[in-house]
Amino acid sequence: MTETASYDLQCLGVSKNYGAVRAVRDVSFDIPNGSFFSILGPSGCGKTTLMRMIAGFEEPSAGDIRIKDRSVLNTPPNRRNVKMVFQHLALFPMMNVYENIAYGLRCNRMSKAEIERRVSDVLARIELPDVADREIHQLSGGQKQRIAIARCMVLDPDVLLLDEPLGALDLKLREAMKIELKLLQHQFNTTFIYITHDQSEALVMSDYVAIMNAGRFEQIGTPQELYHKPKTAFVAGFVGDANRWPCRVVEAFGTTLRVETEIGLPLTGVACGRNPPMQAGAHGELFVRPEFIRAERVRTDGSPERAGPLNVIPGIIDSQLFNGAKSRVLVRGPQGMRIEADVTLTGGEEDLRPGEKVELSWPAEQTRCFAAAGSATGADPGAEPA
Amino acid sequence: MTETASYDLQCLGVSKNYGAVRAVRDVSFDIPNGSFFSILGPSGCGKTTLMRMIAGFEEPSAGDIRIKDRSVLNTPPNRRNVKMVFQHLALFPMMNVYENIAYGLRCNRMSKAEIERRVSDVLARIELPDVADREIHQLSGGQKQRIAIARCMVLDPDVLLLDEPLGALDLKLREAMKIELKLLQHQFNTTFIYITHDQSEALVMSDYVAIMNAGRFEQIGTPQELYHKPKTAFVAGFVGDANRWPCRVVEAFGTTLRVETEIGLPLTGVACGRNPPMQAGAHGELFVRPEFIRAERVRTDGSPERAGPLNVIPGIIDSQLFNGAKSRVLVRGPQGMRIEADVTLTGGEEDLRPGEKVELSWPAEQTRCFAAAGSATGADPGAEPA
Amino acid sequence: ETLRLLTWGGYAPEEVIRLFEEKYPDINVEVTLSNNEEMIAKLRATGGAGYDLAQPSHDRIYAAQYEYNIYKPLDLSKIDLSNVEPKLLAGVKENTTIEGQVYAVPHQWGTSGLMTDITKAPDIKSWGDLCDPKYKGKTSMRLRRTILLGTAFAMGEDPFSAYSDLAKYQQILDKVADKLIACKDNIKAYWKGGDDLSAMMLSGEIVASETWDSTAFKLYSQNPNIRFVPPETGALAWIDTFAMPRKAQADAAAYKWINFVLQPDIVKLMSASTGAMASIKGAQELLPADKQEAVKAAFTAEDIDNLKFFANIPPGVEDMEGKTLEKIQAATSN
Amino acid sequence: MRSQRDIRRLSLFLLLAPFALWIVLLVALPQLGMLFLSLREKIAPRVYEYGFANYVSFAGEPIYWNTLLRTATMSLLVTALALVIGFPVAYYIAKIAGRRSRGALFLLILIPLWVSDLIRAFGWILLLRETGVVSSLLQWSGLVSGGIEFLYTDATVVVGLVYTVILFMIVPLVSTLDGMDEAMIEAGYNLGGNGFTVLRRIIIPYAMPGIVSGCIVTFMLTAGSYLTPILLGGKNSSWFTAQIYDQFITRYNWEAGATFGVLLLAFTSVVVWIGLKLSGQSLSTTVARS
Amino acid sequence: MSARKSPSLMLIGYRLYIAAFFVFLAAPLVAAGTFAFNDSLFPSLPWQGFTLDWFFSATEPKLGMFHDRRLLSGLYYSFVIATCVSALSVFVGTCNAFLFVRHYFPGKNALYVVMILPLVIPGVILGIALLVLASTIANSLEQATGIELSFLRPGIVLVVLGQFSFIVTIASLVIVARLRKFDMAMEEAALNLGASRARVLATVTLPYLRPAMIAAGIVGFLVSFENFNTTLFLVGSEAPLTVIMYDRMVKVGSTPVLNAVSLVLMLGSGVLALVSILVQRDRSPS
Ligand SMILES: Nc1ncnc2c1ncn2[C@@H]1O[C@H](COP(=O)(O)OP(=O)(O)OP(=O)(O)O)[C@@H](O)[C@H]1O
Ligand SMILES: Nc1ncnc2c1ncn2[C@@H]1O[C@H](COP(=O)(O)OP(=O)(O)OP(=O)(O)O)[C@@H](O)[C@H]1O
Ligand SMILES: NCCCCNCCCN
Ligand SMILES: [Mg+2]
Ligand SMILES: [Mg+2]
Repeated sequence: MTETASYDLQCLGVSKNYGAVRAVRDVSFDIPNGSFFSILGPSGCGKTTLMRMIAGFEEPSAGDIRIKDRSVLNTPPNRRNVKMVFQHLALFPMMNVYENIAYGLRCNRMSKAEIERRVSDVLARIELPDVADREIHQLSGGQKQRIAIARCMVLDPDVLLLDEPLGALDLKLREAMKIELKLLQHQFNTTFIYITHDQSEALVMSDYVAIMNAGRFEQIGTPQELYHKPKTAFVAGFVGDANRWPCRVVEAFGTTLRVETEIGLPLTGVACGRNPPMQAGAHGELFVRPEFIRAERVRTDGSPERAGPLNVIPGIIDSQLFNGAKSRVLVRGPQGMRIEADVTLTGGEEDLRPGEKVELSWPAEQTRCFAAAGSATGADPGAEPA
Repeated sequence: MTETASYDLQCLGVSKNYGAVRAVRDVSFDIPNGSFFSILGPSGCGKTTLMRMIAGFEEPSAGDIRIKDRSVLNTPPNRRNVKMVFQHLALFPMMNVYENIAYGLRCNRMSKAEIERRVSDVLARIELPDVADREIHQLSGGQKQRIAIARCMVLDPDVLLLDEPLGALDLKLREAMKIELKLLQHQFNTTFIYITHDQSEALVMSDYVAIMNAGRFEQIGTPQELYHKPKTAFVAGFVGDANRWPCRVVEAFGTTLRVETEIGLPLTGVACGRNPPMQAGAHGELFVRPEFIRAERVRTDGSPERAGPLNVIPGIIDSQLFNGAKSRVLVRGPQGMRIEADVTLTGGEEDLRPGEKVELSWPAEQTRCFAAAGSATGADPGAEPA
Repeated sequence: ETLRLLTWGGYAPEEVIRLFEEKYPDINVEVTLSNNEEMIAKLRATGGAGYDLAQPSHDRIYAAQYEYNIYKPLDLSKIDLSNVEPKLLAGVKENTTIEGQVYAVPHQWGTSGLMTDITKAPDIKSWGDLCDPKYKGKTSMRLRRTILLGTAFAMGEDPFSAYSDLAKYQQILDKVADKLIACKDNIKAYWKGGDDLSAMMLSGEIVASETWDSTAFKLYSQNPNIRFVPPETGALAWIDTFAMPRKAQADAAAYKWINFVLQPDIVKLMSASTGAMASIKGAQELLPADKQEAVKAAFTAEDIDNLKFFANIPPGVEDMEGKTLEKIQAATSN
Repeated sequence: MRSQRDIRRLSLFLLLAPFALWIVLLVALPQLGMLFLSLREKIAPRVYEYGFANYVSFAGEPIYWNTLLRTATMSLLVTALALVIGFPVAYYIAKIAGRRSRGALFLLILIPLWVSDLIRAFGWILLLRETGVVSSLLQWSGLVSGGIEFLYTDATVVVGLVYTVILFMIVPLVSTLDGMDEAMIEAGYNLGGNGFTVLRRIIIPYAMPGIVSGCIVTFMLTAGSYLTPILLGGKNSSWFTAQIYDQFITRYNWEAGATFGVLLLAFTSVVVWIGLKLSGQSLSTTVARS
Repeated sequence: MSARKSPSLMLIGYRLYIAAFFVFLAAPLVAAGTFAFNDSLFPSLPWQGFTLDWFFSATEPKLGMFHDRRLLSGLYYSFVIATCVSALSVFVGTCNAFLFVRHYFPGKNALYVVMILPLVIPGVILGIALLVLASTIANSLEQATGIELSFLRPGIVLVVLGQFSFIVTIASLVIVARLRKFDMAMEEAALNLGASRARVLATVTLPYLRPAMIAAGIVGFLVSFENFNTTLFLVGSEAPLTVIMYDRMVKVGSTPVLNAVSLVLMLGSGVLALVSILVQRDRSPS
């Protein structure tokens, strides 16, 4: 978020209460022109509510929403140049494809010829030039998806909102549409705001992602920032997979911590999250991603050489989850503690097998420690409904 | 499939025609006692039809089905000791959990006390000891799932059939249930036949997987075999991700082939699939998994040393799909050819960025070449409906 | 056994049924309320089944029986006729004898005429006065054959004598229709049942109407200003009879009922309910006191002499009348 | 497994039997019988002849076909009014009312359905007659000096009929509107439509099956109603069903009555057919669904 | 819903309209109900004071409805007729549902439309058509053989058949709608668990349909109870309540006892309607 020029969309301290339910709390952000911005968060965290305020279907309880630097609080939804792709698309079943796309143009009282030109233009751009006369129910899921986007894009919106548009599609199609959506956004070069609770969708497609939890934005950043430099425990746990262990800080050297897990296992990690850094005795939670954990057969000829500070623990393979390039083993560590580690399984002799003893090791800098909720320096991002 | 003792289930040349539609064609397999067997295939390939024949809801047009070595062709569905978990579970909404589970036992005219004992027993085994009195709609998706399994398992079936039982669940729950199902199968030690079109489900859970396409079984094997040693182009493409390029064989040395892609790129690969091996001039298709392709920045100080025969091509990064540990780059190769390669993106300086020139390299033995459909030695697994 | 009566409202009062059932404990009386047209229509549809005793008016039996064969002859020996007013009995017999068989005996009789509130419309004398513009929107009539006949008399015709010449009768009807269509403006609403009429009259919504005398007598007891007025050309007299449907199943009970309700002490109760006079000797004395008074206030001796009994309807006339009534109903006024 | 197929056959015939008995004996044959009767002409007592005389006399008698036209026109008017009055109510119940009040409102809508025509008309009479509740209230409040007669006019008949049939308009409307995704309306606004555009281009086209279904049932019920026009109608009002009743009951002319019946059925069917054609719907997509 | 500044004003107007509509709906019923307590011989103003006589009084002239033999017998016949009609309708409606949802046969769609037709044929016509047919058959039979089939004459049987002829359509539509929602997999699951076909029907399919069958039964009962148009032509000497009330009103004169009956009917129907709605809201949210 470095750009300082004009913004397509800005939210300033936006909140929304439904009676006692605080659905959205003091959310502020601004989106640079032409970027793909995702809002990622668990179900019920307020994503839809925020989007509906931007579209004008709800009025914020507090705060301001600006589109192209002008407040739109007093603009009714049909006057805002913010278009929306609904979760179930909301294509009009009683109109055919052409009429669906032409609807918005007709509302603008455009001439017939002009409408025709624009519709065929947008259909060409979404690579469905021949479907104009089809009925909606004659389209496949992916085609419907694209028509819903075309219906908005033909109106040249300042911002396009997409509320979990892939939710209704099946697995394979969803994978394909992820890449397609990103390409479409490049095509139109319009600001997309994309809502989802599926992290892989958000990470793969977005320029920027906001992680939302219980009505608040926890962190905004590029996908890499969120994945590799999470600022809160919630983000660390929500984005990507992670082994999570509660722990207690034994000693702190700057941000480097010596900690002990619940079962007394001593590990080295780095303090993350909000300042000030954690002190000895503080309670925290450790996050380690499976892909950073190396699982190696215990060798009889002494341990291998290692570079840098490492955490090393022994374990026994419980089971392997073969999934091609994304395979994983479940390892039982000391005192039954369960650890997931990514491995490559080739089907050959060298594969780890259930029952084998292994040594697990991972770098200390990939052992993130966040203050526990309620602890001295920890922030509590939990919900307080009512 | 090495076991030769008795089989829980055998299919011998089973076919099913619906009028001119040949839904299942000459399928033969047998399943060793107590294994987790998956049937994986695209939508409409005949998986459900096959399962319904096993359960007795459809009659095979040809072939025999044997359970515990006895043909069941003339046994009506309610007499077969094959139980089934339906896609949408088909729990009875007008009965509570207890009555649902007791249903099959009552059909067997078991005594009340015995029924009660067995139901509470099975509930304990699925770790839901307290839900007996709940109504079905009071259960969560995962709980319903387990009740549906318990309802079958309480009858001690020879084989349990599961038709895409996770299809209706949401993303997170599906992940969790995958592992749970596998554990349950261990628990009951009953043969499970699991239908899915999601390869990751099949790979993660199964002892054996059959890949089905257009009514036929293409290959049966362990997940590793299918992933690493696919026998047909279809399997190579369907299981795991792969870059696919059509090619022509230039020279063949045993199974090692020198090929040229459509755009004239010379590569080295290995001949796979059915005998006899491909001859020079034959058309084929190349499969290379993204995880075997190494993408490296082009260095000015000469290329790095390499071991073994490698394919190397230059390319430019088109875009990166950041997805944590499973990130990928889209690379534009010579003449716009698109290549996907797995990379680790850490958000640091060393990450590949769009626009950068890279060198892609991968081992020749991971470059599988299958005869093209219709070509001399290629088999045509395509459907011939009508 | 069950005795199924098909009769007029008020012709089977609860009290009488109770006494009857007390006397004949094994008979259970069931009553269906009806009117002349419906009685015929119902019996036609059932082919004369479904009821054990019907009470059509004397003039509506012959044609219906001739055309639809819905009644069976009475066994007069089973009826105690000693007390019956001979004139009425003779009249009914004459009207309802077919091929030597008698099909009906009289029960109640009364007249159709005019009713007026003497304080508000003192000068109602003739059928035609209902069309007097003075009372615009304040009069009523029932759109049935009575008013057709009454209006014909008021216009100086004799419809009964025209029964033998249907072409002539049609001319009369046409004239009557024109008159009544012209009169439509004056009418508030056509009444359909005694209740309609009572409510409109008592509430003062109308001041005069064509009526059955029995309804007028009932209202007299509520409001003595409401009087029955026999029209100058003579009130039209009707006799409601007993007739036995062709497939009646409880003949014995039916005869018991006939004999029962012709007993003087029962007649008292009956007349109190119908407001009409029984066709037995000295019937007037058996009326309740207030009704006797009403009758006295309504009829002079000449009026009684001037009574015009409905003549037997020959086949075909009902159709002509029906068409005429439809024409009037459908004609628009404002 | 062959027996399996036989069982299916058998069950098909077993299930077809009650359906066939019902349709043939209670619906088709009676209608045919009526058609047959309408072709019989009464020449003289107990003398009949077959032909189209009844239809000819219908055509030659303006009273009859005027009444039929009048009945049809008023039924159309009632249908249109019921739609206009009922649509906002249905929309409110389906889309605006809260989850809980929706159920309650729907119940309220249904309650008048459970009392007979007779009682409803009776209620209106008590309210509307010159000495009735409404008139008395007006006099009491000093708005008018004398009593006012609301009864016995065509307007009263229309009000009474709208009252009687409006439920049959609202119920299918609610059930179609209920199925409409709110997001569709929001999409309509989001794409630039104003309230009117959204109503005309989205809500109404979407609700069309419900509208047509409601209109058909409402129209047929109105055209076939008997009590309300009889009890509330004035001296000028004639309703076609009353004519049928008169032919059957007061004139014993079953032949003419049957003719009228056939004509009413044919005429209303044609009106419905035209309505279906104009709206591009069919019976099975509308009435069958709600 | 749309305009931002004045949504509340528009909404208030809208709510007022809805309120007015419900007043309109309630008015005649309230009027009919209220006069049941008027201590007068006429169900009209002026108000003569409160009384329960029209319900409970045992003596003329204010014979209360619970002592009025004819009203009670009408109630009884209505009850008998409605029970028969609704039982028959539910039975045939269930058969129809299975026929149209589970079976395929030529002309199915056309027959489905035929099934709906009775609902849009005016009730008067259904009544007279049946009357004409039955009378024609009965008359011919009588003339030819002298046999009198009394059930073909106006009476309870014809009333039941006449009402049944269109109420069964309503019942079918209700039950068809529910059976369409039935997941066939549920039957297969039961078979799979070892149940015989008959047992599947008894323990799974019919219980699933039960709410719809009860609702159809109640709707059929109520519609039969209040039917007038069709009944009018078919009624014999055993007249149901609506016909009795109509005859009273038109031929004798209405007293507040009719209001009392109306009120009782309203209460009864209301309770039944409530039951039907509660039954339809069954255990599964689907
Ligand atoms: N109209 C409303 N009235 C009351 N509470 C509401 C309303 N709409 C939403 N909420 C509440 O506000 C919170 C946020 O809801 P919202 O729909 O924005 O979540 P979401 O992030 O879109 O979830 P999902 O991923 O499930 O769609 C929830 O707790 C929800 O229950
Ligand atoms: N009853 C039937 N009549 C005719 N064709 C049928 C019938 N049932 C299935 N088919 C056809 O048989 C083929 C296989 O269907 P099946 O349901 O077995 O596929 P599937 O592999 O289970 O697909 P999915 O993953 O979508 O469930 C399809 O082409 C389907 O259209
Ligand atoms: N209230 C009972 C009146 C009976 C009248 N009978 C009249 C016959 C007229 N034709
Ligand atoms: Mg949402
Ligand atoms: Mg399937």
